Amino acid sequence: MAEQNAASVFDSTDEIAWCPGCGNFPILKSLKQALFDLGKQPDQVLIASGIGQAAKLPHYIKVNGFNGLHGRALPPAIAAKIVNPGLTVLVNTGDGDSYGEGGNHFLHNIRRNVDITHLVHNNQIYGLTKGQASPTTDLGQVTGVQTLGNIDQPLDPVLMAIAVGASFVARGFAGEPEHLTELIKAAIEHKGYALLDILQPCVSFNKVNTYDWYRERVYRLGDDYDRTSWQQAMAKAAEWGSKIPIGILYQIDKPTFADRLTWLKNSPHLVDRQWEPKDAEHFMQELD
Amino acid sequence: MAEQNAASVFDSTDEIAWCPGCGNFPILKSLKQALFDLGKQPDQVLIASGIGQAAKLPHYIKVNGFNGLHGRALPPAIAAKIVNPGLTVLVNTGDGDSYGEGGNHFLHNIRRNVDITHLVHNNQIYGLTKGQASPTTDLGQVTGVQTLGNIDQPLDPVLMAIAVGASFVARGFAGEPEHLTELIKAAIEHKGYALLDILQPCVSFNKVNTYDWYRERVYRLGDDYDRTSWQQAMAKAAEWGSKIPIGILYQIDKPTFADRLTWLKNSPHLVDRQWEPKDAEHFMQELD
Amino acid sequence: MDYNVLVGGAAGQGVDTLAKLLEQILKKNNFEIFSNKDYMSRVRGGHNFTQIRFGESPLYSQRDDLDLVIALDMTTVNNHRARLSTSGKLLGDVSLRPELDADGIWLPLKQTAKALGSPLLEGTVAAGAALKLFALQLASAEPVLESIFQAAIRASNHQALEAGFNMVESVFPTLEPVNEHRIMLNGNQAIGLGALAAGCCFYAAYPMTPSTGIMNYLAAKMAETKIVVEQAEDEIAAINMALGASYAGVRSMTGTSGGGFSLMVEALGLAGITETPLVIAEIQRPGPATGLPTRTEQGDLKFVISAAQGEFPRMVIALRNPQDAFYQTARAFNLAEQFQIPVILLGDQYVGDYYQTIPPYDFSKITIERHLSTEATKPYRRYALTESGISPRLVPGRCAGEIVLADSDEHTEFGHITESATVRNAMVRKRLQKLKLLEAEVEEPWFFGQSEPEVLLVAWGSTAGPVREAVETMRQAGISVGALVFGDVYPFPSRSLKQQAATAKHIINVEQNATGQLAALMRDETLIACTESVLKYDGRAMSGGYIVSRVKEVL
Amino acid sequence: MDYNVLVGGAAGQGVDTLAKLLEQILKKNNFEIFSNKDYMSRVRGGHNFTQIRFGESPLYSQRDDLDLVIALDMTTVNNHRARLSTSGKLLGDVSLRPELDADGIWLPLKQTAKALGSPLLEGTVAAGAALKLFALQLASAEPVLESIFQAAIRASNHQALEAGFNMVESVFPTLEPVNEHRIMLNGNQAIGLGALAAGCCFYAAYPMTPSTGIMNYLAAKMAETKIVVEQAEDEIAAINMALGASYAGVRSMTGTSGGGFSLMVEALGLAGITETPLVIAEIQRPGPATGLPTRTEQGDLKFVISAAQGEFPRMVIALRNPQDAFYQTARAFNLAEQFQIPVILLGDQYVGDYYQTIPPYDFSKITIERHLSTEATKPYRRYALTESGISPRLVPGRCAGEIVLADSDEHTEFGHITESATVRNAMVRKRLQKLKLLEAEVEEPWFFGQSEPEVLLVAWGSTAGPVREAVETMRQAGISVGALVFGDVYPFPSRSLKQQAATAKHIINVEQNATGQLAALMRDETLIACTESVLKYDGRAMSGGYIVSRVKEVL
Ligand SMILES: Cc1ncc(C[n+]2csc(CCOP(=O)(O)OP(=O)(O)O)c2C)c(N)n1
Ligand SMILES: Cc1ncc(C[n+]2csc(CCOP(=O)(O)OP(=O)(O)O)c2C)c(N)n1
Ligand code: SF4
Ligand code: SF4
Ligand SMILES: [Mg+2]
Ligand SMILES: [Mg+2]
Repeated sequence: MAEQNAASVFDSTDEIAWCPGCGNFPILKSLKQALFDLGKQPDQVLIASGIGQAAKLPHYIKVNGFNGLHGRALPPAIAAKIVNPGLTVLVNTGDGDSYGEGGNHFLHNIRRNVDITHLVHNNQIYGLTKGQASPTTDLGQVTGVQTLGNIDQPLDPVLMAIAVGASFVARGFAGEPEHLTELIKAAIEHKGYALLDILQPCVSFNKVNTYDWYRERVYRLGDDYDRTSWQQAMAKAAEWGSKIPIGILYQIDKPTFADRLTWLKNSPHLVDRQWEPKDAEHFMQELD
Repeated sequence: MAEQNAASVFDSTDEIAWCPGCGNFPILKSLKQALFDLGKQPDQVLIASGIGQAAKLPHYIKVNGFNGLHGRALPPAIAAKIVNPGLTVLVNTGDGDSYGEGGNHFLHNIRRNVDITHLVHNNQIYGLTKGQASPTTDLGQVTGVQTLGNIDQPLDPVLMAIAVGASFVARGFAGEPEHLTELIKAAIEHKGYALLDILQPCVSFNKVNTYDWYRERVYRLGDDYDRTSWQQAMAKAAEWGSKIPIGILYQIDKPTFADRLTWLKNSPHLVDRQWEPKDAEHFMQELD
Repeated sequence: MDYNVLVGGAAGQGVDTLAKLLEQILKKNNFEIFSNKDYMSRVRGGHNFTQIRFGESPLYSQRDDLDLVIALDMTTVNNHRARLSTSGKLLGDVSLRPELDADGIWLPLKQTAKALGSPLLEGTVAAGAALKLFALQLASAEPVLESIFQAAIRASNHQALEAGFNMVESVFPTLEPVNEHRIMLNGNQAIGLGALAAGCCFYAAYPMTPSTGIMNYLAAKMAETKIVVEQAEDEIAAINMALGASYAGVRSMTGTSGGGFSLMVEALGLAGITETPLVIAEIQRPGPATGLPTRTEQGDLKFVISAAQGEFPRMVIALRNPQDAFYQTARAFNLAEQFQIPVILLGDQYVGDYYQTIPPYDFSKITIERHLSTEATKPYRRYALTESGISPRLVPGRCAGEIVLADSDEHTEFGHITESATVRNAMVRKRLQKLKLLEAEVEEPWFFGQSEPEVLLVAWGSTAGPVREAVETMRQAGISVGALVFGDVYPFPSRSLKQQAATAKHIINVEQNATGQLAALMRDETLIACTESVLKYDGRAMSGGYIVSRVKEVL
Repeated sequence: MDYNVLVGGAAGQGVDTLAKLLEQILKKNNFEIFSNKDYMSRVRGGHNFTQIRFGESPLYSQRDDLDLVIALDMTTVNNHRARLSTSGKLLGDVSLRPELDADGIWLPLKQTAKALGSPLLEGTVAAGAALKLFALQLASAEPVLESIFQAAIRASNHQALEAGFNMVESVFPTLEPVNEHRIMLNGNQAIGLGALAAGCCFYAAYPMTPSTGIMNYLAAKMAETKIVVEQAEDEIAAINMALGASYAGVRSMTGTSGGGFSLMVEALGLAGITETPLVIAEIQRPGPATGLPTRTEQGDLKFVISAAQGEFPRMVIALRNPQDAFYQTARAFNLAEQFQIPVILLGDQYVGDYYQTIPPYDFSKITIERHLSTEATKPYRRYALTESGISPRLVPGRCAGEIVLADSDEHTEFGHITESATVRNAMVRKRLQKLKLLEAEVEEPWFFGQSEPEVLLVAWGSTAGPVREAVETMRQAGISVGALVFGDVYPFPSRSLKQQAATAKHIINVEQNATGQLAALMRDETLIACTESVLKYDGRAMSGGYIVSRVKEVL
C-alpha cells in the first residue's frame, strides 16, 4: 500500500463551492489531518451538518455524511451515535445554524452529553444567505437586514456552554491550523459532548471580523492554564474584545449519555440488535 | 368608589382548573398583589403564556391575555411590547414551556433585552401532560417516560440567564408569597428583560420537589449580597442542592431593545402610528 | 346482548382506577369489552367519565343509552341520568341522592370507605356493588386486585369490594361469557406493541396528548427490550433524531399529535428527499392550535397528506381499531424501508385511548423486511438511479471503505449537492415513481354491509367501529346500506370505491370533522362526489347510534 | 419588437453589476424591460447569468433565443451560444474566442480594464460595447453611473464604458422608446412597497432565499418610515412575533420560503383559532427540504392550503407579477383584518426576483381598512357570536377597563378555555362561516385569449406572464386558445373556470411543478379534470416559448 496522508484518505471528488480565501478551507484541512492523525477510517466517521456555507463541509470530505436541515444538525448526529457508538460522530456547521435556528438543540444536547464533537465554523455572520447578522455578530455591525446596525447583544457560545454544563469547551481559529488540528483531536478524543467554536473569517460578508482582526486579538491559553476549574473557565470564556483566548477553555470528566443508558450496558449496540417479532409476543400476557 | 384590593381589581370569573394545593395559587395571588401595589390597571397589563398548567394563568386574572402555543410565549410578548411600550408585559408560563420547547426563544430574548417580565412557574415537571421530566427535573427522577430515571442533566435556568447576559435574574418560591410579591414587583420595575424563576410545588406529579423539600433548602439572599457582581452572581446561581438561594441574584442597568431602536426615538409608538398609503408613494422614485 | 356502564366523577376522584378495576374484572369474566374515556384537560376537578360496555359478542363502539351509571359526584348524576335506559340504574353515595328519585341505588359508599381507612376506597366499594348487580362472582376480582393495587392497600380494597358486593342484590340478567381467548388494549398500546414486534429500537418524541400513550408504553419496556426511548427537547428534535437513527441503520419512530406534527413538517420533507425510512404516528385531537387537547377529531387528513414544501412520496395509513393499529404499525416499518419513505400512521384520541377486547395478535404474521444492502457497487452511490426505482441503501460503517452521504439539497447519485437541471429531473422522477410502486401495495378499504348498496357510507380510520355498528343496525331495519372504511388513504385506493359508488343513490361521508376531508380527497382522486355528509366536530366520538340517526336525517 | 441579451459568468465576477448597469441604462432609454436571473446557491464561482429582454411594448416573460450573449467566462460561451438567433452575436474578451468562431465580437475587455486600473471594470467595458451595438447614446448612461457606482470608482467606470463604446459599431436596428412613465422592480420589492403602503409597521422574519428580498427592502426603509424589521431567532419566533404585534394592534407581516413556512405551520393555526389577522409571504423554491435554494417552483400550493392541524379559514393569493404583487399585498392586509384571518401571499423565486417595467402604482387605489372597534359592549367578549359572523376586535389597552383575551384552546366568547360541546360547535361554525363570507371577496382568475376556446390553459401565480405570451403566440398561429390564470386560489373562485371549461376540448394545466397541484385543486373544488398537463420542475422558469412547444406536443 502506498503511503497515505490525510488528503489521500479523506479527499472528496466534489468541487468546493466556497469563496477563495474563505476560512473554511483551513478548517477542512485541519479536520482531515486530525482524523488522519487519530487513525480514523472514512467509513467509521460520520459528519452531520445543517445548511449554510460551513454546512456544505460533508461534501468536501470523504466520510459518511448527513447534510440535513438548517439548524438541525445535532439531533440526527446524537441519534446516530446512540444507535451506533462505533461511529466517530462530528457536527460541522455554522454559527447561525448552531446557535440561531438550532439554539434549542445546542442547549439541550449539552445536557445530554452524548459523545460527539461539535465544530462550529463561527464567522459571526450568515454567509450563505449573503450576510445577515448571526447570534455572534457584534453590536452595531451593519448588514443588509441590520441596516441601522445590529442591536441584539452577541452570544458568547463558549461561556454559555460552560455555564450550562458542557464537559469540553474550546475555541480555535482558522488562522492557526496546526493548533486547530490539535484542538479537533482533543475534542474528538474527549468522552462526551465537545464544543469547539472556531473563529472563521468570511471574506465575502464579514468585513469586520477579518483574518487581521482575529490575528490581532487571539492568544493561546498557556500551559499553566487550569482547564478543570469551572470558575476560572467562566472568567476566561467571558474574555472577548481586545484579547480573545483560544485553546481548551474547560474540560472535565462526566458520565456520558451512553454511560447513563445502564440497561444497555451488556447488550449489543442498537444497530447490531438481533430481534424477531416473536420476541415481543409475551407482552400480550399483561393484556389478558 | 369602594376601596379596592388586588382581588377586586384583578379577579377573573373563570373557574380555576388547577389541583387543590398547587403551587400556582400563591403565585397567582402574589402576582395580583404585585400589580396592585404597583398601581397597574387591568387594561394596561398584558400577560402572555404558552401551554401547560402555569400557562392557564391568563384566564385566572383580569388583564389582557395572549394564551398562545406551547413554548411560544416570549415571541408574541416581546412583539406586543415593541409595538406598544405603554403596556406592562409579563409572561407567566411553565418550565417545560420556557426552557424546553421554548428554549430557543429564552436564549435569544435574553440577548434582545426587551422590557418584559418572564415568570417561570418552575415545578421541575411537565404538569399538564401528567408528569414527564422537564429540563429542570433532577437526575434519576422516575416518571412515566423516564421509567428508569431521568438521565439528562438538569438545566440551571438562572445560571444560564446570567451567563448569557440577562440584566435581571431572580429566583422566588411559591411557599414565600410575600417575598415573591416583592420579587415580582422588582422584576416588573426593572427596565429590560427580567427572569424570575419561581420554585412551584406540583402536588400531583412531582413527589420529589415538594413544599417541604423546598422549605428545607431555600434561604433568602441577605442584604449584604451584591447583586451587581457578575462573578458573584454566577457563583450564587450555581448553588443548588442542600441550599437554594432565593431573591434577586443579579441586576444591572443595560440598554434595552427600545433604547437601541434609535430611529423610533421621537416618534409615536407603533400602535399609534399615523400612516396613509400616499406616505409611501415617493419610494417609487428610486424605481424610475 | 351487552351492558353499558358509565363511571363518572371529577379528575382526582378515582374515576380512572374504578374504571380500570371494572374493566379488568369484566375481562377476567371473559366478556367482550369496549370502553372509552371522556376527560378534560386538567388534573383535578372538572368532569371525567368512562363508558364501559361489555357483552357476549364483539363490540365495536360505545353505546349511547346506559344500563348503569356509577356516580362519584353530582355532575355525573345530572349529566348522565337522562341517558339511562328504561331498566337502567343509578348507583352512588347516599349523599348524591336527588330529591325525586325512584329507582336509584343509594349506598353508604363514603361512610364505608372511611370506615375502611380511606375515602379513596369509595370507588372500590361501588365496584363491588356493581359486580353483584351484574351477578358476577366476587372471586373473579381476586387476580385483578392483585395486579392493580400495591400490597399496602390491597387488603383494604379487598374489604371495600366485598362490602360493596354485600350491599346489593343482583339486578341484571347474567350474560354468557366468551369462549375464545381475548386480549384487551387500546390503540396507542397496539401501536407500541406493533413497533416492538417490528423491531423498532429507537423512539424519540415530545409528550403530547393524546399520543403520549405510545411513548409510555415503549418507555415501560425499555429495559426488557434493550431499546432507547428518548424525550426530545421539542418535536423538531424528535423527528430529526428519529431520522438520524434510521440513517444510522435502525428502525426508528416518532409520535405526536397535530401540533407537534406541525413542527415536524420540515423534517418530513427531509425524510422525503434523503429517502430515509421513518414511521410517524400522528394521533389527532381537535384543532386548530391547542384546540381540545384531550378530545377526538379527524381534522388532519388533508394536512398530513400535503404537509411540507415540495413534492415527494409518502404513505398515510389511518388506523381503524387496536387490531388494525398493531398490524399496520408493523407493516408501516416494512413499507418505510422497502420504499425508503416516511409512513404516517394517522390515529386519533378515540382509537388511541379506547380499550377493546380482541383476539390475540398472530405474531407469525409479522415479518421484518429491512431491504438493506450489505454490498455496494463501488464507489457507492446512495441515490443510484436503478431500474427498480429504489436505490440500494447501506448502513454507514457496515460496508468497508464505502461511505453513505445523505443530503437535503437536490443531489447527484452520490448525494452531492447539484444544480443540474437534468439531474434534478431524474431525481424528482425517481422519487415520485415510488408513488406508482406504492399503488401496488395499497390496500382497499374495508367493506361492511350490502354490496352495491343504495346508501353507501364512506369513512376512514377510527370511525370504523361505529360505522360498522351503524350499518348492522340499518340493515336490520331493512335499509340497503354498505360502508367503505379506508385504512390506507394515501396513495388513495380507488377501486372498491368506484365499484360501490357506481350504483349507489346516496354516497354519504361520515367523518369526525367539520369540512369533510375524505370527501374532498375522493373528489380529487376519483371525481366521485358525496351526496350527503354526516359530520361531527364537537370533540366527542360518534357512536353507531349517532350515525344511524344522522344518516336517517340526511336521507 | 424586442432584444434579448444574456450576461453570464461565475459568481463574484460582476455579472450582477453588469446586468444592473445594462438594465438601468435601458430603463433610462425608456424601453420596456423584463430581466431574470439564474443563479447558484454559492457566493463565488459556479455559473450565474441574467437575461435582459427589452423592447417597444410590454414584455411578460423571458425569451429563449438570444440576440446578444455577453460572456465573462468560457462556461457562458459554451452553455448559451446554441441559443443565439441567426442574427445573434457573442461578445467577450479575446481570450474567450472559441476556435471555430465566425461572427463573435472579441474585444480586449480584460486588457482595457486592467489599463484603466482594475480587472473588475471588464463588465463595464462590455456594457459600453453593448450600448453601441444597440445604437444607444453614451450620454444616456450618465445618471446610471452616478447612481450605481460610488464616487471613488465612478470616473474609471465612465472611462471603461466609453472605451467599450468606441470598440464596436452599431449592429442592431434601433427600437422605438416607450412614451409612458414606467417603474422597474421585482416582485419582492413590490410586496415590500405594498406592505409599506398598507401601513405595515412590524415585519419579523428569518432570512431565507428567495424571500429575503422582502426583508431587505423593508429594512432599508426602517428609519424613514419609522417601522421595526426584526430578524427572529427562527421562523417559529418570526410568526409568533408577528402575531403578537398584530394582537397588540398594528399591521404586521412575516415572510419566508417553504422550509421556513413549514416551521410556521403551528402558528398559522394559532392565527386561525385566535382570529388574529396576519399576512404571510411564502416565496416558493424547489423542494423537498433544502432542494434548490436559488431556483423556482410552484410546489407548495396544496401545502399552504391545508397546512396546520384542524380546520380554520385562511386565504391564499398567488402573486402573478410585480404589478399584481403590490396591489394584492395591500389587499391582503385589508382582508386579514376584515375577516381576522391569516392571508398567505404565495410567490416564488421567479416572480420574486425578475425585474419588469410597469406603469407606476396608483396609490390612490390603496385603502387602509382596519375594521377595529374602539368601543365594546361590556364586559367585552373577544369572540362574541355576532350576526355578521365577525367578532368586534379591540386593541388591548385602548378601551378603558376592558381586556382582550386571545386563546389557542377552544374558548368561550370571552376567550376562556372551554370543554363545552355546544360552545365548540358554535365556535367551529363561526370560524368556518368566514370561508363563506370570503367567497364574496374572491376574485376570478385573469383571462387571456379567446373566450370559450377549444384549448383552455389553466395556470396560477407567476406563470401568468409566460402563459400570456404563449396564448398570444398560439392565437397568431390560429389556435383557438384561452387561459385562466388564478391569483386567488383559496377559497377557490370557480365561476369563470366552469364557464370556460364547458366548451373546451382540451383543458391543460400549466404548472411549475411535477404533480399538477392546481389540477388537483380544480378536481376537488369543481370536479373539472384537466385533459393534459404541461409541467416543469427543474427549477428553471418556463418561458412563453416553452409553453407553446409543450402545448403543441401534448395536443
Ligand atoms: C428553515 C430554514 N430557514 C432558513 C434557511 C436559509 N438559510 C440557509 S443557511 C442560513 C444561515 C447560514 O448561516 P451560518 O449557519 O452561520 O452558516 P454560514 O453560511 O455562515 O457558514 C440560512 C438562514 C434555511 N435553509 N432553512
Ligand atoms: C407543540 C406542542 N407539543 C406538546 C404539547 C403538549 N404539552 C402541553 S403542556 C406541556 C408541558 C407542560 O409543562 P410545563 O411547561 O412545565 O407546564 P406545567 O404544566 O408543569 O405548568 C406539553 C408537553 C403541546 N401542547 N404543544
Ligand atoms: S460567503 Fe463567507 S463563509 Fe461563505 S464561502 Fe464565502 S467567505 Fe466562506
Ligand atoms: S398537576 Fe401539578 S402543576 Fe398542574 S395544577 Fe396540579 S399540582 Fe399544579
Ligand atoms: Mg456563519
Ligand atoms: Mg412544569
